[in-house]
Amino acid sequence: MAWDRNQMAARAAQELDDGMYVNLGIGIPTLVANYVGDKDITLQSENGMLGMGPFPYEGDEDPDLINAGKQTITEMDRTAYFDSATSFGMIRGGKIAAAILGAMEVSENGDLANWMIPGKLVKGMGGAMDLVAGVGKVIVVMDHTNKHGASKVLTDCTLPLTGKGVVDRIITNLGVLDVVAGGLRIVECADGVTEQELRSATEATIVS
Amino acid sequence: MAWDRNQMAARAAQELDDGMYVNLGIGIPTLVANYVGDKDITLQSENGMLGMGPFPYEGDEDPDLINAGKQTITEMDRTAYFDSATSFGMIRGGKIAAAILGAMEVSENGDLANWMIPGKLVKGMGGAMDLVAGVGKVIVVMDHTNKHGASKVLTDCTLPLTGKGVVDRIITNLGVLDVVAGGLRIVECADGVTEQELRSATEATIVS
Amino acid sequence: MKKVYGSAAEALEGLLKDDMLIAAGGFGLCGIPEMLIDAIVDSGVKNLTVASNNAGVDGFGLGKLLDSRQIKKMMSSYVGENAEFMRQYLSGELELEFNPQGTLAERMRAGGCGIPGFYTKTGVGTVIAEGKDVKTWGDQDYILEEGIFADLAIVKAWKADTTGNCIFRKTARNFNPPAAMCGKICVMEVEEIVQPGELDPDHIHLPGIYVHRIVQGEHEKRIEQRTVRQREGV
Amino acid sequence: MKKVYGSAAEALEGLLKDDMLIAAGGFGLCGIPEMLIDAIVDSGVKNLTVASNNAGVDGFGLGKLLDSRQIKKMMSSYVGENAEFMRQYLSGELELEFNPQGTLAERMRAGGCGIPGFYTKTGVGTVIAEGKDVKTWGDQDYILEEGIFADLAIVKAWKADTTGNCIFRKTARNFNPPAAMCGKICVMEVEEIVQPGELDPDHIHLPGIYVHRIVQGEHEKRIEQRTVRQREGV
Repeated sequence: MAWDRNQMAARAAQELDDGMYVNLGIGIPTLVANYVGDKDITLQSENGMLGMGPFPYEGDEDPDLINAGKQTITEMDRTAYFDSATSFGMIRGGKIAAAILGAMEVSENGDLANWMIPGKLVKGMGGAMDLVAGVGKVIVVMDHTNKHGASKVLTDCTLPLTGKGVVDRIITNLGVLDVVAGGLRIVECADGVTEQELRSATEATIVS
Repeated sequence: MAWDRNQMAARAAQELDDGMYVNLGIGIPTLVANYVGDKDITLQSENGMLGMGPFPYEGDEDPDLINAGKQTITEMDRTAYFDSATSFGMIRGGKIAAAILGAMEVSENGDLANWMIPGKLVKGMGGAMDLVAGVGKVIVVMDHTNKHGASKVLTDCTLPLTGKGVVDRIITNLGVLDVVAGGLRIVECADGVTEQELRSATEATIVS
Repeated sequence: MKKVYGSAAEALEGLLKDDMLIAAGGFGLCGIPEMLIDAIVDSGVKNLTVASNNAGVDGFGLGKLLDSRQIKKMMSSYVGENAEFMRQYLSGELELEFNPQGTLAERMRAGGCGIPGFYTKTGVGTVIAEGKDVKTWGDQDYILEEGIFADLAIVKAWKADTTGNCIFRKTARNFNPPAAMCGKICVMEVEEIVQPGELDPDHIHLPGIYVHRIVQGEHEKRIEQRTVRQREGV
Repeated sequence: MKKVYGSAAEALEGLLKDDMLIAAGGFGLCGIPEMLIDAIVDSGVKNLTVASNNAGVDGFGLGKLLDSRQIKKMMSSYVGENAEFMRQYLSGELELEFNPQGTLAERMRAGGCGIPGFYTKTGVGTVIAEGKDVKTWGDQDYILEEGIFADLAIVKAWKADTTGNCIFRKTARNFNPPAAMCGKICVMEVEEIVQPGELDPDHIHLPGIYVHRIVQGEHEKRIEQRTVRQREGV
């Protein structure tokens, strides 16, 4: 037993409080929006929008209105548009309270790798390096292990970094860990996962 | 004989070409606007406006619409407003073709002093340092000598500088001089002023 | 998330402390946060450093905070309109850090955008460059200027919606957006609060993410230099 | 001063030369200068360096300039949507300088604002920081990034007046203002040209001082990822 994608997204949504401006990455993080309930959360899309609404109804797609994943979206009552320099100014300036992002690897000192696998096609970091460097809190949501069963929560990242010492909290299918002095601290285990299972799936140092 | 304030302003207006965006300083430079004729000139006010119009009719003053001298003004068809960071971005970025400014002293290598007299009340440089550093061409309009008859066109400035090597052209009551390699070059003498008179009123080196 | 407060004093509650750095919007007396300045006078907070292009005039705008001796230091580009300012400065009661106007505006924007330093040629070869790092690109020297990170920003807009999205009017925009950006907390006073959706999302000058508290009220909007022209034929 | 041209080719006349640096607006296929890209393809100019967040898709947008082998180097943050790009890059035919998206946008704005360099913590500790100057504020390292000064900017707005004042629509604004700012010359294509006075001076996103030539035309505005939701009850 462990959390599925939607349960991970629901757990990540618990990190968000009323009034927060939040950036959600592609993949599982996108699902977080489905679980914020009646919390007053404003979503940023780093291509120049605060107050990102849901996908449009068929026929209402607007080519001038897309999110950072290039998907057609809609606006809301609170929406504001701005240019890319302003958008990343607010990201770099710490105005975005939290980013929830996917990852390939996270290390025990909060290093994050999520943009490049050497020898494979490199697509680019997009806005990921800016987000992890700038936002108030970086929350990673990912599977705890790769498809070969190897831990993605490591002593040191093996892939090129997106940011060094930037991750605050890791939410995986097995549980929740915080980056603290000396390593990771277990915050909670996923439903049906024992602390022993979480520890044995984790390469990184877990402190008390 | 020599040029009066209005003749100096008229001469300065000849420096302006169709399509130019221009910043005019306080004093004689302000009068330049009266002499641009039908040339298509857009005036910048560095507090956040392009397309500065004339003073309002009495009763039409708007406290939200002032120029850099804090005077009430009006807008035009072409007007655009922006914030101070953007305004000085376009100044520093060389988008303003020319600034016409007053001066206390100019030196033969283009140094400009127009903001501070040590021992006297210091009011501040406002936007003058940004303008002289950033705009395409700096044109100084001033009296050639001070009230004691001493030259204001000097080998070296004696007052604290507004900018170093920034002046391109000097228009005074006695004539027009360009800053060139090695000193100043006489472009023309004012009506009724001989080259000898201009030279003797100038402390700075005049080349050929 | 409630951002709208009933008065300037309420909007500032818990935010003021001695020795803090406040960034203020406005140019001259245009677009200044009149209500918030009055409330700061009433609060009695002391030893303020204020980053503001100007220092108001005697008895109005930031001049009130000078009269009440609550300001320790000003970071400004031009302070010529204020006799009390000059008296305090010349007597050594008030510190003054002159910034070229564009450098001041960019330093505020930089602070708000997470940029601790940037290079500019403004001020090179002048007293402004003294003690600052220099770097050369091509044959031009540039000096390093630092971002301003204010504890509090006090700004004034024309209209804001309840989420803080706001618009300014004409040249009253001036330093307000960069000042708002560089504040850890930004309190904004406006002439009118509207509901979300009443401002076109393409027309918003400053998104609500920069604005933490909003108060609506009457503004004197004093004119500093009333200049007019004659109507033809009158 | 005439800024309005009859066609994209006319608007670019005399501005294109081999080996030049072009900054292009747009994000993905949203807000890209379609007409100007087509005209640059037709011009046959070679060895271009293009600063643009993305590289279009195969056969559309900047992808056309890749197909025609006119681009020598891209400065981008994400190029994942273009197979021909990847082919040329992996075969060594195309140079690629990756920039974090916010760094790219800020580098463009900086160039346009006369700022040759600024410090950012984006990319510290990553491959992006290699070879760059580092400076420390507090206990945080920052790297020096340089302004982009482009020979030419090609951008797309929604509406412009004949003096070049313009407005963008929704997220099609994106990189267009910073790209326009950093161009020594900026050519802009729009959906509609209006007369001065038709745009509210408070609504203008980019003043005409940044825009040297304007051309109006039809835009395909292709959608890259068409995502929709189901109508309830359907």
